[in-house]
Formats: sequence, C-alpha cells, structure tokens
Amino acid sequence: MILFDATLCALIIAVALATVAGRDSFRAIVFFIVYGLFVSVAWVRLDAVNVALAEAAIGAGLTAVLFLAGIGRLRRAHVQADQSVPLHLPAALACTGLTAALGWAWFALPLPDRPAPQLAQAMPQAGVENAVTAVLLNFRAWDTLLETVVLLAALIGVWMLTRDGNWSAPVGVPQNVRPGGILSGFGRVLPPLGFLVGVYLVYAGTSRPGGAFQGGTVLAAVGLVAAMAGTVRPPRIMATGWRVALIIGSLAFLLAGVAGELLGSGFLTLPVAIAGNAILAIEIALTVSIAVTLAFLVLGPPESDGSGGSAS
Amino acid sequence: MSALVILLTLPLLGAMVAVALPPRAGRLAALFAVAGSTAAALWLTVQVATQGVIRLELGGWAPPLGIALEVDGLAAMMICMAALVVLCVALVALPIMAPDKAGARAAFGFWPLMLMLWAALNSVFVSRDLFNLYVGLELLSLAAVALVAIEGKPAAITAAIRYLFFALTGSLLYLAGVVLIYAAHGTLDIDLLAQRVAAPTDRLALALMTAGLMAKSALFPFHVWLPPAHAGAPAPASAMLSALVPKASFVILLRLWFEAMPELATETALLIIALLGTVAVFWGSLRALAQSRLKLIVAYSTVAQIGYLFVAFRLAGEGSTGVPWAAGAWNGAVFLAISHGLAKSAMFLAVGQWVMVTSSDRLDDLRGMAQAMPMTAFAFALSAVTLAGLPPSGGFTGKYLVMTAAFASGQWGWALVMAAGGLLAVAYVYRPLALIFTPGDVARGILPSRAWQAVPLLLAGASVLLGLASAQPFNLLAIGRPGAAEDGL
Amino acid sequence: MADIATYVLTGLGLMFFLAGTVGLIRFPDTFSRLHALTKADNLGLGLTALGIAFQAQSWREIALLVLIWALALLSAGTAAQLVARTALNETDPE
Amino acid sequence: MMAAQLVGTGGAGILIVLAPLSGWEILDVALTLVMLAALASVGFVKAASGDGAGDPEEEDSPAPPLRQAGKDIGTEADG
Amino acid sequence: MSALDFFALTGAALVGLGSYGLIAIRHLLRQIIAFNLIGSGLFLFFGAVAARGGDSDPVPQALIITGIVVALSASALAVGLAVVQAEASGHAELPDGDDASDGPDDAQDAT
Repeated sequence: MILFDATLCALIIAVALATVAGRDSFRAIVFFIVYGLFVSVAWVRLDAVNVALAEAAIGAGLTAVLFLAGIGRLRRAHVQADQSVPLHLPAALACTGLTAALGWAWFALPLPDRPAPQLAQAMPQAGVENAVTAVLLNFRAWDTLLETVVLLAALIGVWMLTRDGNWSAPVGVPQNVRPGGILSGFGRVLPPLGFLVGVYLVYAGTSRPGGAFQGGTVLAAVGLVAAMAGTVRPPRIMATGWRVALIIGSLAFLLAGVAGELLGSGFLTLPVAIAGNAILAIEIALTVSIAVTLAFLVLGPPESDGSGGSAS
Repeated sequence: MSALVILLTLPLLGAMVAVALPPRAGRLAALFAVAGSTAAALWLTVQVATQGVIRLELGGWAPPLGIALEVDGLAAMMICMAALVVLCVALVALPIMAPDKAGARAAFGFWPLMLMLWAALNSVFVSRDLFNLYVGLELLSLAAVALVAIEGKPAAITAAIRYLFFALTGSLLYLAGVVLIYAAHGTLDIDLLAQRVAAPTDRLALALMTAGLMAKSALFPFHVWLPPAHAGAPAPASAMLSALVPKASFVILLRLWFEAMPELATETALLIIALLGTVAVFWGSLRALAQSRLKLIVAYSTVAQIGYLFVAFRLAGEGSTGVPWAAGAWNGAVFLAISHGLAKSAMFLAVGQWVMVTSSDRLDDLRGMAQAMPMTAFAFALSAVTLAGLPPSGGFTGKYLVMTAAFASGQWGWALVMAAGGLLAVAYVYRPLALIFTPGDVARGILPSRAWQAVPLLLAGASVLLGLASAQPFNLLAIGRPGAAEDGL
Repeated sequence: MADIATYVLTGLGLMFFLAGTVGLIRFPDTFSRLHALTKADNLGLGLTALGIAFQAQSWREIALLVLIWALALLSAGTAAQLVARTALNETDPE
Repeated sequence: MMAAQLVGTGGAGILIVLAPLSGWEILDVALTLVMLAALASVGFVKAASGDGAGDPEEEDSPAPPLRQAGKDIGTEADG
Repeated sequence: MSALDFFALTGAALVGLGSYGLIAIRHLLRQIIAFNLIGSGLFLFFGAVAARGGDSDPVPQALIITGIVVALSASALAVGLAVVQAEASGHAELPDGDDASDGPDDAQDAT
C-alpha cells in the first residue's frame, strides 16, 4: 500500500502544480477538480472517511462548481482572458522556505497526549456513535454553530453585491435551457436520485461517516442541477419562505442550546437521555439550511436578463 | 439565563431573525437584539467587577475535549466598549441605512451583518480555544468585508477584495499555527497550553499565528488594505470596522503572548513587534496628513493608533520573569485600545452625519459644519483630543502608563515614539478641525434632530471619561490579568 | 469462487479504465475521445462494481454499488451528449 | 469537461476497489463523488456556453466570445 | 519514510505551491483557487497529524470539516467580489498601487 500512497501523493502534487501553473483559469479549474478527487482518496487512506466525504462533496464538488459559475459570469461580462503565469523567483524562494519549515516541523513534532481518554469517557454520553459527529454537534457545538453563521454571513455578503436594479430579480444568472432537451431531461431525472443520496448521508451520519454538512452539500448539488437545467426557477431574495429555510438550522441549534441553559443543565448541554434524538433533529434542520445556503452561494447574486448579458 | 449566554446568543438570534423576517420587522428585531445585548454586556461587566473571572465550559465538556469561555477584566472591558459602540452605531445608522436613503439592498443587509460582526467580536473576546477563535475571526472578517462591499461602488468593491485577501491570508497563517499547536500538544485551550511541555515547533507556531493576526489587525506592513476599506464603507460600518475589528486580533495576540506562551516573549521577538508598531505610528500619521478626504484621514489615523498598541508590547512582557513595569505597559496598551475604539467610532459617526447632510467628505465641503451641527463638531473635537493623547482623555491615561513604563525600564526611546505620535496626531486632526470651525454656509440639506446629533458625543464623552475616572476600569483590568504582566508599578 | 470472480472482473474493469484513459489522452479530436471515455470507463466501472459486489457483506453495499453505477451511467450519457453539442457549436460557427 | 467525467467514474472506481480493503463505508464517498461529478459536468457545459448560463442544444446558442477559453474545450485533459 | 510522512510532506508542499500561486498569479479567480490549495494542504498536514499513533483522532477531523466549510464560505464571497470587480473594470485583476489616496474621481464617494 505504501507504493499506492506514494503514487497518490505524487499525483496530488503534480495536479496542484498544474492548477497553479496552467495556462488559463478554465484549465486551472479542471485540474482543481481532479485535485479534489485525489485529495479525497488521500483522506480515505488517512482513515478519515468523514473528511473524505466532506472533501468530495464540498472541496472537489461544490467549490469547483462555484468557480465554474464564476467563469461563466466573467464570460457573460466579456472579461478579458488571462495570461499565463510568469515565473516569480522571490516568491518561489519564499514558498519553498514555507514548505521546508512545515516539513521540518513534521519531523520535529513530539507525539503528545491526545484528548483520547476524555473522548472515550465522553462518547457514551454523546448520543451518537460517530465520534466526528459527536465532536461537531456536541463537544464542540459552539464551533459548529458559529460556522453555520459564517455560511450565512457569506451569503448575505454575496447578496450585497447585487446591482441595485436587480434586487427583486431571481437569484443567480438567468439560465437558458432548450425545453425537452437533454439538459432539461437530466434536470428531471437526477434530482429524485440525488435527494435519496442526500437524505441517506444525513441519516448515516449518526452511526457512520456522513452528516449534515455532507448530506446538505449533496442536496445543494441536487438543487443546483435542477436550477441549471431549468427544472426549478430560483426564488427571489425577498421570498420569505426561502429566507426562513436559510436560518432554520442555526436557529434550531441555537434554541436547543438556550433550552439547555433555561432548563438548568447549561448552554449547549444536551442531557444524555435525549442527546441522540436532539442531535438528529438539529442535523435535519441544519441539513435544510446548509443545502439552501450552499445552493444560493453558488448561484450568486440576482442578475436580470438585461445586465451584462451577451446579445443573443 | 446568565448574562454571558445572553450576550453570546442574542446578537446571533437577532441576525437570524433579521435575515428571515421582512425588512421592516427584521430591523425592529435587530434593534431589540442590540438593546438586550447591550444590557447583558453591562450586566456582565458588573458581574466581573464584583465576582471576578466568569468561566463557562460549553456543553459541560471541559478542555481539552470541549471549549471553555472566560470573561476576565480584559474581556469585560472590550465587551463593554463594543456594546457601547454598537449601540451608538445602530442609533446613528437608523436614518442613514433606511431603505429610502441607502436602498433596499443595503437596508436589508446592514443589520444582520452588524449583529454577526458583534457576535463574532464577543465570541473572540471570551474564547479560550484557539480553533474557536479561528472560527470567530472568520465570521468577523466575512461580515466586515461584506459591510465594506455594501456600498456597491467600484472603489469599495476593490477595497473589499483587497481586505478579504489580506484577511484570508491572515486566517491561513493563524490556522497553520493552530495546527502545529494541536499537533505538538493535543490541546487548543489557552490555559492548558500555559502548562504545556515546550516543543521545538512552538516558536514557528507562534510566529505564524502572530503574522496572521498582524495582517488582520493591519499592523505595518500589512496595513495597505485598511484605509480604502474603512474609507469606502458606509460611515456606520466604518465606525465598527475601525473601532472594533482590529481589536479582536489584538486581544488574541495579547492572550497568545502573555497568557498561552509567555516564555516565548523574548526581547528580540517583542522588539520586532514594537519596531513595526513604531513604523506604523509614523507612516500612518504622515499619510493621514496628506489626505484631503476626511474619512481617509480618520482611516489612516487608525493605522497609526494601532501602531501604539504594539509599541507597548516591548514593555509589557519580558520573558516569564515579570518586570515591575510590565503591568503598567500592558494596562496602557489596553487603555489605548479602548479609548481608540470609543474615539474612532465617534469620529466616523460624526463624519457620517456630516456626509448625510453634505453628501461629501472632502475637507473643503465641510467648512462651517461646527455652526450647522455643533454637537457633532464637539464630539469630533473631543475624539481628536483622545487620539492625540491630551489630558484628561483615556488616550492620555494609556500613553501616560506606557511612557511611565518606558522611563522605568530605561528605554525612553519608546516614550519618544508615543510623544511624537501624539504631536503628529495633533497635526492631522488640526486641519479638519480648523475647517469645521471656520465660519461658512453649510445647511444645504435638512439638519437632523438634536438627539441624533448627540449620539457620537456619547462615545466621545466616554473616551474622555475613561481618563477622568480611570480607577474603576483600572481595577477591572486587574481581574484575571496574566501572570506575565502582574505586580506592576 | 467469489474471490476468483472478484479478481477477474476487477482486473477486466481496470483494463477498460486504462483503455478509456489512454483513449482520452491519445485520440485526436473531441468526438473520438468521447467514445473512448464514455463507453470504456463506464463499462470498466460496471465490471469493477460487479467484481467487488462478490465481496459485499450485505445488501446495503450491493445497493450502493448499483446506485453508483447507475448515477455514473446517467451523468456520463448526458454529459457526452452535451459535450458533443458544445464541440459542434464551436467547430462550425454558424 | 471530460476530465470531470473521468474524475467521477475513475474516482468512484478507485474507491470501489479500495472498499473491501479499507472499509465499506467509503462507498458513500464514491457515491458522493459521482453525484458531484454529475453537477460539475453540468457546470462545465454551462460555463463553456456563450453567455455562461446557456444550453448547448439551444438553436441560437451564441458563439463563445472568448477565443482563448473557447479553444480549450475538449482538450483540457492532456496535462 | 512511512505513508504518513508522505501525506504530511505533501501537505507542506501544497501550502508552498498555493502560496506561490497567490503571489505570482494576478487573475483573481485563480488566486482564490490558490487560497483553496493552501487550505487543503494545511488540512492534509493536520490529517497526517491526526493519524499518528495508530488509531485516528476524531477531533482534528471535525476541525478539518469545519475548516472546509469555512473555506467554501470565504471562496464564495471572494468569487462574488471578483466577478463584480471584473464587470466594473473589464479585468479580473486588482489594479496596481496599494495605498489609498484620494483620486480626483472619489469626490462624491462617501455615503
């Protein structure tokens, strides 16, 4: 297996090099997708399937689509193509130094006591069998709660980039799809299948790898395919129902935490008896919010037909 | 409900509700959240002053597994200052960020972003967990960048990108340090780290984290993003960005250097930080002198004022030995940070009120503002006194503390830097003040109400009060002060 | 018996993968590449999945394998059509 | 675009082969990869279309305005 | 060299590569991709750290998942800003010259 790992690492570095040094941004994104694939295989090899799922869904998948959508919008605005990357010697030296420093650190690091005993002690009270889910939603719930707000902040930030005339237009670039064509057919067949996959990942997250972030990302992908293939029309920002869906997860999470405080067990404390069900409920609400937020993030701010579009 | 939990959750709750509800109701909910959280912040400060450090282990999980929060004197002072600033910003923003004035988009986005920024600040001030601090910093940065971009003009967008890139670089550097810390010690808790067995990688980790946090607090030479970003945002947003956001990374730096790893605070390391601070004081002040737009003058002054905070680093800690002047310098740095926060927000809010009337912040267009809006002009003048470090302001107290430490340690050079910075500050605030107080005809728009004009005065007054009644804040700061800065002059 | 089936089918599947990838790199134009990639790779994936299915311990795993292959086929078929159309739009403008 | 395809099937293939060795739960990863590769291929088609949001099957699909980026389509996998 | 060494050193190399891209490339979208490379390199290094000593430590895994989501949020905002910048200027690059000073067209630039 060590040969496999060595090859994998070599491929990761090669693809990353191609991403950085490639001729233009379109090519860079292609290599970035391949890179994401290899990295998620690396996570499997590092015995971190939860992270592999997150990398496959978010790192390789959604981030790449985000960049592709960015390229599409640049093209829509007739932005000049980019040139190839010149060699920058001082930067190369500095960055080699950075890599060398980290590499030195790896070999100089002592092997510390980990929180393993505390973790083993706490796991029976966590309410879930998947240790990573337990850390995310119970032991370090405050991190995760703040993180869902980070997503929301990014989305509000993206919406703030709307041009003033477009504020009441549907979110994202208007999509053209030939009615009855292959793309629109795909947009009808894939979503039901993908929906099942997303729900399965959330449910699986309590006992084995998976969870709200991975499942929510797959659901966001489903929504994006449906929107890009014209199956559904993206909503307007001022559609209240969708805005409620954006916050329902963080709200449920926050209220569950405050309930613990009001009932006397303490902020973000889940009593052992109900921890399992509470986490599942929070995860379901989070999945909804994460899916909607991620899909909106990739779609981008509202743009109406008139602005910046090519004459077609 | 404890005050701390209310303070942590109510701004978040307000932000979520402000996103979900229709704009009018959302704004109302945001205002309720501001009022409630401000009350909680004051209550929390009183609790800390009377009962000492408040500690909360979230979810009942103790570190290293869980995340601990702690409100010490430093956190309480910062929380109190932030609450006061946010309250005043919200009051001033009400008419400025109204839908008919700022447009539906900005009127919708401003309130949730403001509350998220505040929630992130409070979380950073009290958190004892290095990764939790990272998440808090990211929330802070994204909300801050979005507030810069809210203006929508091309210059503001460029400024926002530059800001975001610096912030992301800073985050990644900080995160690299966090990874090395966990790898070497298996914990991220500041108190557990203080008792750790030293590892050879600690220096690298601290250097990476410090560089990242310097980029985020805009210390020279990482300051280039700050002036365009702070000058480009709407004035109420600028007030928060200038007064509060750099303080978050400053507080983390204080915690890292004086609480988590005081033995790494060697003379050379602190000297480098202080020298960067010195350059920042001069560079920021000189650039401020050269500007002709008031918002840019105020923004460059922030670069200079942040420099002071780091000059005090050299005096505030010298190894874990603890020298007699350390506590004085540490106190001085915090005093400077607090009074800068109050004065700078007052200035930006005052400028915002003038811009609302004249729709320009060019110095020439502000001639005679003192006649038209005397209270706002008075607020600006009082803030200028604090920034220049003249008595009896909080800025003076801070500088006095640092300069005393400098003389006590025999390093009078730093005192010279503080004094020179004060002179330069007098120079760059003199020009706008002189113009504002020259007679001229302004009153082009409808003048806003007196009560509204009094809001910046509240902040400016607080910055002066900090110097007049410095005993209580002084005692508050001593609560939970790190050992490295104990037993001072 | 099951092990032998796994080895044979997986080996065959990997060969198809290899062939498809070589085709993607070596074939001259978009259309022949599409042929190589879409057909060979999906056949390869199917054979591999079938081979591994002999090792599965429960129906859940087999169901997952089938679902993976079905999704891959579906998206490959669609993407091939759309890529071909994009390439056509480019090679003969108007 | 075809690279995205290769990532989907190839990645799923590698993970399927690894499954009996590293644990069956990595089939979930394979499933996720295939799912997201499907989205990525739609994203590619859209990004390559004339206005960044079109359908290559449209009758009046506008020609890509950028020669540089247009030239790449179909050749991106040779690197 | 063990397999973990490979992964850790790969992570370190990715951090360097990404940083190089960030400095050398002017195109905004590609700079954002470079940010993602740095982040993912750090995570890979962290993953190798977590896998030391036999069984895998779940705490870093949870932190990495949080980090991946945060990175996506930041990337989304950055891409949005980059596109607006490019629409306004015609270039997906930041203009030269760092310090802000008041240009002639900034006269009415304040709210």
